Amino acid sequence: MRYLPLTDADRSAMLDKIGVGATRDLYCDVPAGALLTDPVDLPLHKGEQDVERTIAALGAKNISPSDAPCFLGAGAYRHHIPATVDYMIQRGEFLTAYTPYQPEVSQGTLQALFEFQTQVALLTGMDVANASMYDGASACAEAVMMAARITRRGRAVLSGGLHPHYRAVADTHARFLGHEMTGPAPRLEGDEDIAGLIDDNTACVVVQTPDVFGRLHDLTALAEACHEKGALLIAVFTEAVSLGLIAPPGEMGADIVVGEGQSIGNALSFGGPYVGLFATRDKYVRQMPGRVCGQTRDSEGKRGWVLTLSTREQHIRREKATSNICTNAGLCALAFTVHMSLLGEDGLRRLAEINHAKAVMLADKVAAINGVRVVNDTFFNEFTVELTRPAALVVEDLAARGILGGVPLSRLMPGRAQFANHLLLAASETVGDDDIARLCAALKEVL
Amino acid sequence: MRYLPLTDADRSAMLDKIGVGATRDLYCDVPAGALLTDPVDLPLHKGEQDVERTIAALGAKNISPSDAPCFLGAGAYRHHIPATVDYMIQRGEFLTAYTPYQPEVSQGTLQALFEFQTQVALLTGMDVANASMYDGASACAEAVMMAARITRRGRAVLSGGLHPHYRAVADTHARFLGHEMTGPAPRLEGDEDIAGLIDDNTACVVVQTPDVFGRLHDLTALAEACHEKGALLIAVFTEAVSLGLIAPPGEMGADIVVGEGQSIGNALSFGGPYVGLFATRDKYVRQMPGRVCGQTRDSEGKRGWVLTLSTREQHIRREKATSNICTNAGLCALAFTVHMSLLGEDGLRRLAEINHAKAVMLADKVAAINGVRVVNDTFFNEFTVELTRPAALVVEDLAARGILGGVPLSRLMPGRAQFANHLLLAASETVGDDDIARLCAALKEVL
Amino acid sequence: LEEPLIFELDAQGRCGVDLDPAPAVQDRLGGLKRRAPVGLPGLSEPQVVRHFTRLSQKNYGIDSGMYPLGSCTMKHNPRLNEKLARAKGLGDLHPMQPDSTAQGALELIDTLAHWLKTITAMPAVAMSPAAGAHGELCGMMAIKAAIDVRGEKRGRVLVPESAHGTNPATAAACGFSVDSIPANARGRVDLDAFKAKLGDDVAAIMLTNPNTCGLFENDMIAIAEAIHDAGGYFYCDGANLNAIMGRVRPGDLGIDCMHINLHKTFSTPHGGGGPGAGPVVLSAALAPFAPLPYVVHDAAGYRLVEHDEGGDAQPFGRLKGYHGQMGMFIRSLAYMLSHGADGLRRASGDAVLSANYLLASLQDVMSASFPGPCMHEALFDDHFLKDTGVTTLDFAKAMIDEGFHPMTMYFPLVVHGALLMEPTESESKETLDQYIATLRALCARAKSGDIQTFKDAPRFTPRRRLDETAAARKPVLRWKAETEGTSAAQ
Amino acid sequence: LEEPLIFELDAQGRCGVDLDPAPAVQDRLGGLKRRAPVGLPGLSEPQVVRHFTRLSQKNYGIDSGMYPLGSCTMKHNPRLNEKLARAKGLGDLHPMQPDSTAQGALELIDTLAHWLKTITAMPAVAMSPAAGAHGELCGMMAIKAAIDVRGEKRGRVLVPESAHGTNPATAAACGFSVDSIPANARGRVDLDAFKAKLGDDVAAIMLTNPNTCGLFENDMIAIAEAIHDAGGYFYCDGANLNAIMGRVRPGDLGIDCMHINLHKTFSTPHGGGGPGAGPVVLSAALAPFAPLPYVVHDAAGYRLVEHDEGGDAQPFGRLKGYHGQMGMFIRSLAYMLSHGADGLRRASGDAVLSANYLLASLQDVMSASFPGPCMHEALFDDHFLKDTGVTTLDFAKAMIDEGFHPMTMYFPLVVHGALLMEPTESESKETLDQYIATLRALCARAKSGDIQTFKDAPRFTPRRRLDETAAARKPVLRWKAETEGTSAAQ
Repeated sequence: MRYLPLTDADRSAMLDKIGVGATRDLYCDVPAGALLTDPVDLPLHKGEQDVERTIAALGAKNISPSDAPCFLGAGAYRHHIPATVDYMIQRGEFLTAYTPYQPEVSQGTLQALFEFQTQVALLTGMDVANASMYDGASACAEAVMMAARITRRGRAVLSGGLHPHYRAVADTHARFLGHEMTGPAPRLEGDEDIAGLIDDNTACVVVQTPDVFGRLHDLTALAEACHEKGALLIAVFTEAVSLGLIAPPGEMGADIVVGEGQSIGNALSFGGPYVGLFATRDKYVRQMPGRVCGQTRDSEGKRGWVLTLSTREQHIRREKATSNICTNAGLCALAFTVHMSLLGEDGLRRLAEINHAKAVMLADKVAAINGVRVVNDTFFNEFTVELTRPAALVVEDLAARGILGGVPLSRLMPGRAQFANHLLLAASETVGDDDIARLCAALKEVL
Repeated sequence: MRYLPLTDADRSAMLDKIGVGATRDLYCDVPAGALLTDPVDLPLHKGEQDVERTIAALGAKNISPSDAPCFLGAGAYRHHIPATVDYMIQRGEFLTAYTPYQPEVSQGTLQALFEFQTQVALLTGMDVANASMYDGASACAEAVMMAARITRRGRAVLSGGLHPHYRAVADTHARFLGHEMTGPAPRLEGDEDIAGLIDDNTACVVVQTPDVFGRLHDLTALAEACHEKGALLIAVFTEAVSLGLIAPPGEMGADIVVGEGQSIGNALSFGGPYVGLFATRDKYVRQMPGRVCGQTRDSEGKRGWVLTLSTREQHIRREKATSNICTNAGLCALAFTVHMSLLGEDGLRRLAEINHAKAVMLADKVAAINGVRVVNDTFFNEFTVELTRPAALVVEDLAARGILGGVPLSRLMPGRAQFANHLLLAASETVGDDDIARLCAALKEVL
Repeated sequence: LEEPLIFELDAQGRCGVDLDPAPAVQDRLGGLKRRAPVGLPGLSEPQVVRHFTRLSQKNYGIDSGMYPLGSCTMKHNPRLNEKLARAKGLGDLHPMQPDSTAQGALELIDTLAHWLKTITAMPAVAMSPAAGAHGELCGMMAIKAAIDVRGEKRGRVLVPESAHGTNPATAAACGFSVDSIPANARGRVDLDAFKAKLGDDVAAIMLTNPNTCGLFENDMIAIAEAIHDAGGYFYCDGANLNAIMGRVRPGDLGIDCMHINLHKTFSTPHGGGGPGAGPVVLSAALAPFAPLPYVVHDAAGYRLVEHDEGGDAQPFGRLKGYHGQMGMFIRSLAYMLSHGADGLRRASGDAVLSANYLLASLQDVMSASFPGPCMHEALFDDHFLKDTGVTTLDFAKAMIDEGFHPMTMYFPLVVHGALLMEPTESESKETLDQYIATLRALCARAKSGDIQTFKDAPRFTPRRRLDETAAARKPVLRWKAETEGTSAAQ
Repeated sequence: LEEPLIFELDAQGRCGVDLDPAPAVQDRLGGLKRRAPVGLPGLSEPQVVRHFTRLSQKNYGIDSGMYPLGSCTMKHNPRLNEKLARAKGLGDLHPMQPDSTAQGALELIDTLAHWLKTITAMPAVAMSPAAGAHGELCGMMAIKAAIDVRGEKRGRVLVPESAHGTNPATAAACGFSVDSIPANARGRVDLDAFKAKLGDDVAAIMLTNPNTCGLFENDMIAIAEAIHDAGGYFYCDGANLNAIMGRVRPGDLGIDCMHINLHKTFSTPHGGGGPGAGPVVLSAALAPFAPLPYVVHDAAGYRLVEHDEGGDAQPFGRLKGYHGQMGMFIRSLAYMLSHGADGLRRASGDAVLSANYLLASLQDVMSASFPGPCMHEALFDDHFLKDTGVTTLDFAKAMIDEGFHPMTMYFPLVVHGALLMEPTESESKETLDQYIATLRALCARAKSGDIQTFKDAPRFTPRRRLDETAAARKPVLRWKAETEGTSAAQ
């Protein structure tokens, strides 16, 4: 066993020191009959080459977006990740470290988290950010719970444009906490009237921009409406790159901003691990869930960093904690930070511009196809089209042609027949003109 | 330009400090007319994604041995490389360091080289080894030159079983140094009589085992014959893994042992970079070419390592150096050392046993095919077969069937018609039963 | 050398990526274009590489040395797993690809599920939770959902006082109240006290086994029977599965659900604080209440169920976006395939053996909290430091200067000044012996009255002891251009 | 913490790989099976990872900080290049695959050759040399072969006294004798002295340009004319190409051949001493003599010529196994594609600008050997240390304690106590300013009489100054089980 350093001679010597005859004697507290004498019914150990072949064979059964024109989005976006990012997060000192409870030997992780928090705060236009959440959807649910704690109210109004996964996760938590979740049904026509749904028992309004259909929203008026009623505005985004080009929710009056950070530095990886971003105003920081890293001084007066505000956390506060979240997405946050450091102001803006331009080009091309109607007036790098056939079937037909041709709305909202023919199409800097041409040609065939 | 940290503002400030108006003013010593005013006629800079696509597209035009049954050898062998090896050599502290001229900040590289030298010495059964050469072929040529320096003789006898590349490189050096290179023509029948070619002017005999046809040789008698005439025996190997199973040249009396270390830890990489191994007896160490790392103490008495015996080297001895080699194969040597450390005594032996067993199984299977005759009596993981058609054509036919089916001897020795139908077949731990079955089925079709 | 913040390395016009200008298009931003710059710094690629390389060098990881953090299971993280997580067709797969284009990925999830179910002898597993605490949430929500279906109102959850802090936090997040169970003198749940707390308002017991004192709860079966008899469910915190994997199947002990930290037991890297993955195995009673989504396998192949399709399943909802921590699934499956049934068993045995070796080798100089044998971690309290003036914290910091990461301190709370050490199966006997020798020397030094060495520790780290009180009192949670603290730090 | 040798971590029966037992076969070893064990140590994978991680932490690389080693061009090594060198279909390609299955690889070599020829304005390039010195050998062999074909006997090669040591060693390896040319007061070849040495026994001049003093040889064209008039060839050492790439094409200056260090100019990593790659560009006069093998491109595609096929080509032979350092080709092509014609030009300009910035910022406190401007490296001698008691070596070692790698010392030999610093284009102005401030502070300290700091340096490294004399006097070049030195070191 290549991973096990003890030799049989070591084991004997150690058993001698302990004073027992065999390792199984150390399991004397296990109830009789529950201690297995044989290995469980699974294959025996394998060498590295065999394991590699087994897993690679599973990979080969899938269509990789690296090999196929890919227009998938709906909350996860394919972007180019610089080689530097992946090298850096694999350095053993980062990869194999624990949560930085011992700050003196964890300044690397801590300083990177402090940089991450600053980047997230800047990006969202907010005061402070935490050190990451599991993903965008769970961050959104945590935000709703935080708003309930702050306002001591149990009702949330959720926009119909909120990504259905985000809605579903928030609903799950609400179910167990007895919160009321309400809001308009998803609709493609015009803006929804959310302000009218805010009442005196409303803890928060949750609205996403770009929304799940790809549309952009100015949240300024909604923020005012919230604040008038003493409710918080929670702004959500699923595509962090969009913040390089569009006005940040913080400028529009949001109280909490949450979103998915996968787009910056993190692989698609079939849905996880991703990194939830969570930012808020200074005044709410002690109600914020999750870890935070803070600046301090060491005994010689040098600047350094520690995990702080742990009195909000479950290892101190136990059942009174702001959240049960403990392990978060540290390494994904590091990937985000390294990639964002490479991008910088100019790189992020240009990346966002390219994404938008690709999407505009894609929209113009598909709009010219018979049987395709582009629904959106506004969008960043993703938009909705209406087809003449059920989108789920079109997607299968495209897949048969080696094209990953978008996400049918019916997969996200299966109960809503009015969206059966609607398809979400996303484009990023990874999409080439040839990819768009192949999609258009295939769409003409299958429509 | 992502790689260039200077901004235009920086450049201006620096030019001001220097006191010139523009960077081109710093090129005032360039003859008039030779200083270009425009970029050279090549494409402009590209982003990471574009570069990656360009190079990946070139890779996609080749048949990768990872995708095809592969029986290629002839001096380069496909082996599984543990992921640990590739991680370790990519750590920036190893990857981006220079030759360890400043030992206080290079103890990592130096200790690893000391371990490498020890591993090579142990493996070959010799006293000492250097810190690597370019590859096996150049190491062999250096050994011949070293023998000439030691014996002050200008004639070398080279076995017909020596890999033709090794022979060719030695010939090249001999041509310019005026040495005489002789030896029997390559032959498949019986053992060649080399001992009879040794005369009083012979500096060395060079013999390879396993030889280029795959045959093993006992060098004991030859070593005695050499030493009787005052000549040195240079033993060559091209497959380092073989030394895990067969008797090392050092035990058989060799004076210098050289070979190719690619098999341990280094990717095939279409022929380079590889790592030449070079070992000899203590008494010849000051005539050895290349860098060596030696143990010493620091000013506090702690054990440490430095590059040593540099009085043999060109930066000190200039035209009187033992060799002109300077940069060698440090990182490849590190890969070798890490992989060999993982293997250890048990792992190397077992790896060698598997390689041999795979080759035996392959030999037995192909021997059963009509039109295939296995030539070798002995072999390690590679052997020669005689076919009923020119091997070069058979190899093309196999390639058309997606099989990398061995190396035709005619590619190595194009002038020798008697080898037109001969094919070298190698098998390693990477060859599966299914690979052998596919080769056999295809051979039946094309013969 | 001090390493500044990236924001302090900023220069206008510098960039670490090369992107062509965007094609000229008429924007569709509806007037919502960003007006002000973000405020991100401009760095070139070499600067970014050097910055994060230097930061990494201020960190300690398993690759650096022994990391005996109790209850964290800091075992070797094979590079093979990292490589495979990035394999083509897996690492680059989009979560919303049609199932027909992701059959291998779904098969991988299903295969991992089979391993987890077999190792635990449980009939079902929910794969999507993103971490251990998230898994706890999943399990407790399933319990709540089951109780709801039964039409009962059970609002109380029993939690031992030695529980991980996440346990009560999780119970609270599901709307339960928490009732604490005391430990007995042997460091286990006090069975009588537990039974006395039972009632028809008890939803579940949340028990960690092996527990946070590093001991096997020998009354597991009795506890299971009692909680079931009382109509409640048995939640087992699986954080310490590494002690028993391949040797004891929690399902054989009568539990109803247990989360599994893939990053503890199955070696996915901790990464400085995640990502983790916390699949939850479920008993037949709880299986119908598993969350969405899940993978099913039928004649047509693998299929992802993302919405409630009716039938027997009564999923309680969704816990996160998409289908789970695929990257962690790949790594942990690679770990399991590498070990196999034989290796998993040997690994848990070695982990327990190593912990007992530490216990046996240190108990004459340090104060073991409970008599042995222990499971995969050895617990000491600060009795041996009594009257020395050295605290548990001082002792731990002094270890840093000797090249070792400290053990877990002040947890579990049931003993005073706890020192909980978990060597895992990844340490050689040579390293364990060095660790023992170091701790013995530190004990001798503490008893010799050399307090200053402890108070000054750590001395050889990038930073000396940091002022955590000041950090919490006036939090500085981000860099700001004008912050005095940032520039004055040089 | 001290890190032992792997041999000292040995334990029987431990192994860092898992391999199934070999299938049982009748061996075909002819009685030559190994009898004695090799003597390799047994380690598990976690031990190997930790061992080499710890060793790496004792190293300094470009990623750690500025590495201003003159004549070594320690520039940024992009990770993209590492990734691409491992790309499928390239990194795993076997050198003896049929050409029909390796068209992309051959195209890559041909593309790189095109870039090298275009940058240097030379008509041919030999790709196979494995390093700079190997490239020199290749170039000088081509010259010798050309002279042989002319039927002449020219045995003398002119080499400036400031040449890299490899130049004379290479000339000797080709059977030439070496005749040294002095430098003039401006640090260049003394043109008159050079002309005086010419004769019909002169085969070539080996000149480095920019030269090892960091200066451009302004008489290049005159030198070229003179050597050609005398019937000799002009070998240009290309080690310093980084100063002029994209700005000056050596072919425009009349040279006949030049090696190119891909690991200097085009950023393939130095790797602690290689591997390198040293392609050699050749003039029309020398092109026929290029070594085997080489790539040709015709209607049928790319083809590898591995043997003398007659015709115009008169290859002088083979220099190494297979076709060249493919892994380095991929990396350097990726570097060139990334920079493009515009970026290469900007990189050389920045390298020269940075060196001149150092020169201008330090010349009031250190003694510049020659008046500026310099090319991509700045040369100082030890005049500024006169009477301080501090040597060039002391000064360099003191830099280590300030976090910088020392510059090149005692080379070139034409000045006393040389300090040759090459910042490359990869350093930010901030870092250059830090470096300048550090050197200025050290100068002040040296002049203040604080000698001990210098003599004690380095103090913060894994080892203090090492006894190189003892190492050479009684060499210990390998570990041995019984060696006193190894065990006593702990």
